Amino acid sequence: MAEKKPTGTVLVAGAGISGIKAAIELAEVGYKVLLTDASTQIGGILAKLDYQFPTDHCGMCRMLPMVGREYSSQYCMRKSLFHENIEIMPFAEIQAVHGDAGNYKVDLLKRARYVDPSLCNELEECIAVCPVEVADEFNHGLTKRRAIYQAIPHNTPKMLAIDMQACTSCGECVKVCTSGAINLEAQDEMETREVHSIILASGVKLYNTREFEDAKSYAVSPDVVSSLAFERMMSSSGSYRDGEIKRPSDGKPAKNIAWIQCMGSRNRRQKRDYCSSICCMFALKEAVLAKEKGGPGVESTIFYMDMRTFGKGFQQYRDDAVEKHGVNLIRCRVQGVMKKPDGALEIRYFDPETNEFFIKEYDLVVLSTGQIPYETHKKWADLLNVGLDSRGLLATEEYSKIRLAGKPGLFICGSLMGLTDVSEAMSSGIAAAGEATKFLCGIGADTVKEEEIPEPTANERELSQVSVALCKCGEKPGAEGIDYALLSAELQKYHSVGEVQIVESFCKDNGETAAVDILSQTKCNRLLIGACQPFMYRQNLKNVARKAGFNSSLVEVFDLFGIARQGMTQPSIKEWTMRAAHEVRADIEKLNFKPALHVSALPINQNALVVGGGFGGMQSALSLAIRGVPVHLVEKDGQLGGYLGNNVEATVDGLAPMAKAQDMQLKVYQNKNITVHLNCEVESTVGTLGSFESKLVYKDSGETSYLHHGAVIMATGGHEGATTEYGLGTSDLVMTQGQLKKGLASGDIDVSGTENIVMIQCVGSRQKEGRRYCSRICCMWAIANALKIKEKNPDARVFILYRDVMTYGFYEQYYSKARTAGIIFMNYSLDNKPQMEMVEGKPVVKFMDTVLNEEIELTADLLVLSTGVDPEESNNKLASAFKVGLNDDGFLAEADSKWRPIEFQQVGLYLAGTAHSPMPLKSVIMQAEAAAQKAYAYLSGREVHTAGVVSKVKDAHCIRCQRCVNICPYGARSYDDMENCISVDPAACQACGMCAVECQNNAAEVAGWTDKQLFAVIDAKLMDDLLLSPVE
Amino acid sequence: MATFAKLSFNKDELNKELSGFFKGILENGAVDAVLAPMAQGKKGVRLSLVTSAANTGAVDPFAPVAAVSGAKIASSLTARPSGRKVAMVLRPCEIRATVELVKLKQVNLDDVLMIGMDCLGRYENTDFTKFQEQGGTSESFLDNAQAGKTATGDFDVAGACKICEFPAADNIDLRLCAIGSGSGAVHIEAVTEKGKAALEKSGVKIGDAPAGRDEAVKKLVAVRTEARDKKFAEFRAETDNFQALGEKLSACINCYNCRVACPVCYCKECVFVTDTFRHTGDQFMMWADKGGLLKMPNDTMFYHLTRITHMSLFCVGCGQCTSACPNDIDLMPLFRTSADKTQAKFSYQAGRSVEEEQPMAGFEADELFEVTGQAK
Amino acid sequence: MDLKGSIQDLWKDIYNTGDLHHCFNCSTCLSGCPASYGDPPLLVRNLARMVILGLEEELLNEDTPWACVSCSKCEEMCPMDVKPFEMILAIRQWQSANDETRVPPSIVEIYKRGYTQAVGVNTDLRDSLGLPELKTITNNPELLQMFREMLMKTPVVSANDYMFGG
Amino acid sequence: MSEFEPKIVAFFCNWCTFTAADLAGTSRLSYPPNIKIIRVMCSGMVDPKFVLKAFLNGADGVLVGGCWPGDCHYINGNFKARRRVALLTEILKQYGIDEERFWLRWIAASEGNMLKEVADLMTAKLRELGPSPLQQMGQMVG
Repeated sequence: MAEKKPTGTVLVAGAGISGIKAAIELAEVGYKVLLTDASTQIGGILAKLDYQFPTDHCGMCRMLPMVGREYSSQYCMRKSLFHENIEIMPFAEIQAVHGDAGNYKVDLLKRARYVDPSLCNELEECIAVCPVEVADEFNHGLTKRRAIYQAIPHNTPKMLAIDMQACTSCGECVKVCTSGAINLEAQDEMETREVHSIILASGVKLYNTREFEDAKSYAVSPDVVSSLAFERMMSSSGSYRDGEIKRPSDGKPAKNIAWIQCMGSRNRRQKRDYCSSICCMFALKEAVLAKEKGGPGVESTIFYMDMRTFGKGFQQYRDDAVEKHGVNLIRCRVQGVMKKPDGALEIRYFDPETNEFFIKEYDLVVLSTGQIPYETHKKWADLLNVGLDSRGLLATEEYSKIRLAGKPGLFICGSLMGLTDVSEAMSSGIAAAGEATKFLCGIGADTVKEEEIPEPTANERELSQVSVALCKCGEKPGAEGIDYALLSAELQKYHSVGEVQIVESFCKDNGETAAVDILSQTKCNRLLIGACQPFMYRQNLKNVARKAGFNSSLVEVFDLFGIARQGMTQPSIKEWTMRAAHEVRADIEKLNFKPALHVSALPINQNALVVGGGFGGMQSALSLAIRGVPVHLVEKDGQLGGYLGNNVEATVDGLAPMAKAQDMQLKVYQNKNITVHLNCEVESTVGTLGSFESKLVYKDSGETSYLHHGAVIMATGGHEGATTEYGLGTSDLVMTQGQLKKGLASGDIDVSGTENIVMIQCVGSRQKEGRRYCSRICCMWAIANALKIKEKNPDARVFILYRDVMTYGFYEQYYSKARTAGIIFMNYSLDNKPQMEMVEGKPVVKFMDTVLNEEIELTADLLVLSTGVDPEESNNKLASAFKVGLNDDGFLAEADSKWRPIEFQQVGLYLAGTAHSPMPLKSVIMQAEAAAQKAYAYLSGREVHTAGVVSKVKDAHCIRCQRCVNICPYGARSYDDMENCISVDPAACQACGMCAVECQNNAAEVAGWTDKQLFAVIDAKLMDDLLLSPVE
Repeated sequence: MATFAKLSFNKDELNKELSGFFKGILENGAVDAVLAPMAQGKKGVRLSLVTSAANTGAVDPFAPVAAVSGAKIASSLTARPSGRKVAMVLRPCEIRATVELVKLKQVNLDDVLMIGMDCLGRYENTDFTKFQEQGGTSESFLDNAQAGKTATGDFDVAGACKICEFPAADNIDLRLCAIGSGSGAVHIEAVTEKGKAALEKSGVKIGDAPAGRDEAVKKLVAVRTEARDKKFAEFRAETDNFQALGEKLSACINCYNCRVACPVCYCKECVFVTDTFRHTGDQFMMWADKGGLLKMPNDTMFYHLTRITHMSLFCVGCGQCTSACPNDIDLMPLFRTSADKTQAKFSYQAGRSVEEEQPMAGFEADELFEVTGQAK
Repeated sequence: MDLKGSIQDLWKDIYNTGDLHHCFNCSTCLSGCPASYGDPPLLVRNLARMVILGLEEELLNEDTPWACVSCSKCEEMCPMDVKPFEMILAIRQWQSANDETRVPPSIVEIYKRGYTQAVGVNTDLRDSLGLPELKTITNNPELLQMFREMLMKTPVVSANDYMFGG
Repeated sequence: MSEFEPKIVAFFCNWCTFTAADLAGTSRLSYPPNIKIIRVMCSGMVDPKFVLKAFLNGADGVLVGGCWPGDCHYINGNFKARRRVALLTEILKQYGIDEERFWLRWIAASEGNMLKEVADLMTAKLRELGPSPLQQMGQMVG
């Protein structure tokens, strides 16, 4: 008998969003994940952010897998995370790691919380009696907390802990705790776990002005806060109230607010010659929000050096911030903040627009504090016995941001790669999960096999009768608040209720068997379970119900304790019980009228189609192929490699795209799972989710073929943009950066005798007409070319005329390198663009130097233009074939710009690389890995299950007006011309119910959300004859 | 420049003259069939579908009656098209309803030659019988009505017609003009190229435009608009609360005839007769318990209000709802006053253009900020 | 200004350190500089740019380096560690070396007024904090006279006494 | 009139507003029990029939809560909801139910405080306005 394969287990160290994303992606494939975090809670930085770019609202739940949407509100990520394959271990630190790839033993120090969450009844009486008050670090000291506290106020279930440093051990909390959850004598514990692979997602430390050397110049008052603290000032669970931003020192409204960028970043003096990447967008968002949330008259001013709006949609956001919201941007790094006797904060600055000095007073100053990566990296390097690179960062493989060099099975993601925005945190989390999955596949680790409990069929003709089962919840004394006998008697009065059962405990092991016994005996055909924390136990409870013979769609769970408590302060047991009886009526009625739902499984074709043979395409194809997925790689040109692989010999960070592309091509052609289609484009696609049929057209021969596939990754890439500005094409002395790069590499362009080389950045970019976006790579390209020129001819003078130098993150070092090499960077503004005229055959560039405030004239021997990156035109055809969107700039529009950057609204469709937006090579490869992982997870499911809650067509009522087809946001509905009927793709339908509203005679209906159910719920809600008493 | 043909006729020969035209377009292959109001023997005029040129003799397009909205017939004929060309002779309100039905994919105009007639109003079906019994003809009606005398004895044209500001049809290929054509003549106007081709094929003689027509139409519209506004103001004042609305609807027996007759209530089966509204005894008892009593059949106001939400944006004001009510509830002003508000809200006008998107089918990100009162 | 006439390697003559080229014109040196209150203001950032661009003539004519009061704030706060104060000293040296007769205008200023920088900037603030009024040369003409006599004894002033007339 | 406690039926989008209500609960921001929350998947799912039903069954006010523009979890359901609310308001207004009794508000998941504000405000407004014109008819108006 073959040895049973072990279940793949991964430790994800760090439960910020990238770690959570990695954990979810692994858990969805079926691996076991241990998710640890050093803090008492999960959520990382994002737990503090109520508002996220670009819509400025919270969207964390969008990172959840797209299943079980009906219940997803219970999964609000701000509260917590629940997945059967994820074990969450907060407040735990990794002490030591032994063993090697595929066989790690990790010593974890589990810090004592002093409150056992499994016993805690969450009444929080302990908090009320705690006499110790200290500053609440979650709110950056803006509010106070007790020594016994809940770190993140909105976390559910509550996870209290005692801050032993503050605790006086007075024992008051122990006295009031009726559940014995508090143990002041608790000790830290050590635990050793065995895992196959480790993903580091710890994030990095952030610069703290009070801790570092700038404190004396900037942090001169409590009204100078960090950008994260400002987020808490804007949050209703922080200090934001009554539509005012209150300054910490005296609670007065802050009207004039300044942001100072690059605190602790881009600072050679402090040995931090890097950019923290996210602070510019962070400050822009905060500045806009301040104006929106702070009431009328709020002025937002940002002092910056370069406004680094390099990502997708960033430039648009910046333009809106300035033009629509009136945020002031001033290019000046200020020397400090002075506190005036009246508490006002004075800043003196030089405004390059007017060339004058100003002294202004502010109520509040926000410091955009960046990352402090070295400590964290050093700590991991020591723990894992891996090397640091020359910068002092964990060394990753040359072309990967994820794989630690020379350490298979060890990966990093999120802000350990350098501070990342949400989108990149998501991509990197998925990519890290992808790398771990590849690794686990490689060592033969298995996935968790789900125990299939057969679904009992429902007899739909039976009259409905609801059985209510109430969980007494065993030992949790909180349940004492309900009089079960009374509740049971009240519920029995409802006509729809057949029986009321009381179960000791559903969630305990023996409780489950007992529950199954009780439930099997009922004559009812619908079951409503009242228990605590339904979002945690829903799946389990449904399984219990199935075992007892209920069709799971006819089983609902409600929060017995939460439901009654809302709006009641200090209710008597009777009041509480009566309220519960009343509140649950709506759930009973909704279930009473609920039809049985049927889930069907559609097989997924196991082929993957990858469109685009550049780095993104090749990487995703290879990544899938080595996991055994048959891949068809379609490339519109005659060879693989894409723009980068065929045109660029070297990048500024020392990569060699052309050589790498050769290497990858070889691997692609050698892999028997990959079929390459050259000179080929996808013409059109038919079919439904899981089973597409794409028509491929071969350009040379005009032949067509049809390909069946289950998933598609769109990696169409891009190419260098074109321009008619600055005489490009009219003189040999004017060229693009791409042309220069090629010419320098081939030797066709000789710079040995060249005196002056002028480069103009952002030609046709970041402006209303033309490319509205930043192409992200041009600054790096210009720097690479300039350095190359300096290498060949140190006497050449290179001038780079720029608007903002976009060397974000650790690319900053190349900007520094360029300056020290004598390359001269001169700033120009969009309303004063450089002008060029040919004088005696040479381009003469004139522009206004914003430093000297003088018109400068440069006679160039070479004029080099950064013309940006354009998307491929084939995106249009692809988008219409797969019914996905394009943004205004012609790039593919992902499902959600922050939380779902790799996928489209419909499952099975993914994107990677420059098809998404321009990005550097390593980011392309990371996204490709992520897309491959998403596709792999999808394909390995073998079947796509339609949600039971899905829109239906009652054909007898349908008049084929097709309004539902028109209104469906997912293209899930279509009119079948041949059959003359409306059909619904059940896998594409997300049950939003818009069709049901649009259809006037209810021919379109969402099963589980029918009018009949909703009517009954409305009836129940309005049957309230209890005396209402307002609770303030 | 529109093309006109003048049809002069001797007394009692209007329909004979018109039938010549319809005969012509059928015989000469401009269309394969004609849908037009036709006399049913001596009593009654109904839309009929004629495929044989020999049978066009009974046409009576200007008969002041529309027992069933022609839009519904247009839908029956073209929702699942025959592939044959049909000329449809319809009233302006019917055409406007047809335009809405096109957008709702219930009418397909590809093979339709749309002929709109000038409408001076219609009698209720039973009144028309009386009208005929009293010797009334289309000719006499046209003459009297143009002189402002629509009433005959104790009956008058439908309330909807009196306040209808669309006596002339749009979105058509050909127009049968009576207003301002003078006594003893009607005109046929070709509005589109398609209409012109048909007119030429019919064999009638091309001539001049009726001189006083535009002025006459304008005057009529002004009179009706004024009447409309007066009616709206009256009705709104009468029903400015639910109590009053309830009283208006007190005779309603939930027969749903109003929605059967409504040309833009296009559902196969009204949701109010589906399972969604088949309540259980328990539910009735529960509702009765609430206030101590429950009117039966119930859901009356629910039905009418729901109908308003469903059709007010499409309402063309034809008044078929009032005509259809077996208990003489004058429903037309109820729907028209709401339609007036809702269509104005979305700058929409039912029946104006096939190109105009129905408001509930779309949205703009930057609109209606007043609804939430929240910025951004 | 046409950069044709600029001297690429001028910085080597003036301030031959790698530090200078780190400058990215962030304006930190400007925003808190006490000499930037003067007229014309001392704009340290601009001097750095002029050195880097090699604007020899313009730099020679630049008097503002002499307005520096050596507070060293720019030195302390410069994120790129350009050491601007050292650069200013270097510019002064280079100017003097290139023009032996050069009399720093700040000395003329000092001779005439007793100060180069307005030292009464924070009088309101001092007052509000209850600090005593500063004893400055502005409100003490006798001291100014003494000061002038002392200055007249230094070689750079006595050799060019025509410039200090009056 | 001071005895009058309005009943408000609140249709809250599953993703944003319902979660905000939950957050308000866990953040101990208590909102008046006058608000009877009904969870729907999307504000775009709120059928005018639901609103009519609520008023006819004796609700004094109806509140629809959805995600902010751009944040709809179903891409654009909230925009469609806005048009429907505008339509229905036009209709109901004639009979005495205007925008003071029928609200649509955008409330994001993190805006527990805004939920409380809206709930407080609407309750106060309706206390001032008194019972719905349909309530005044004294019985179930179906």
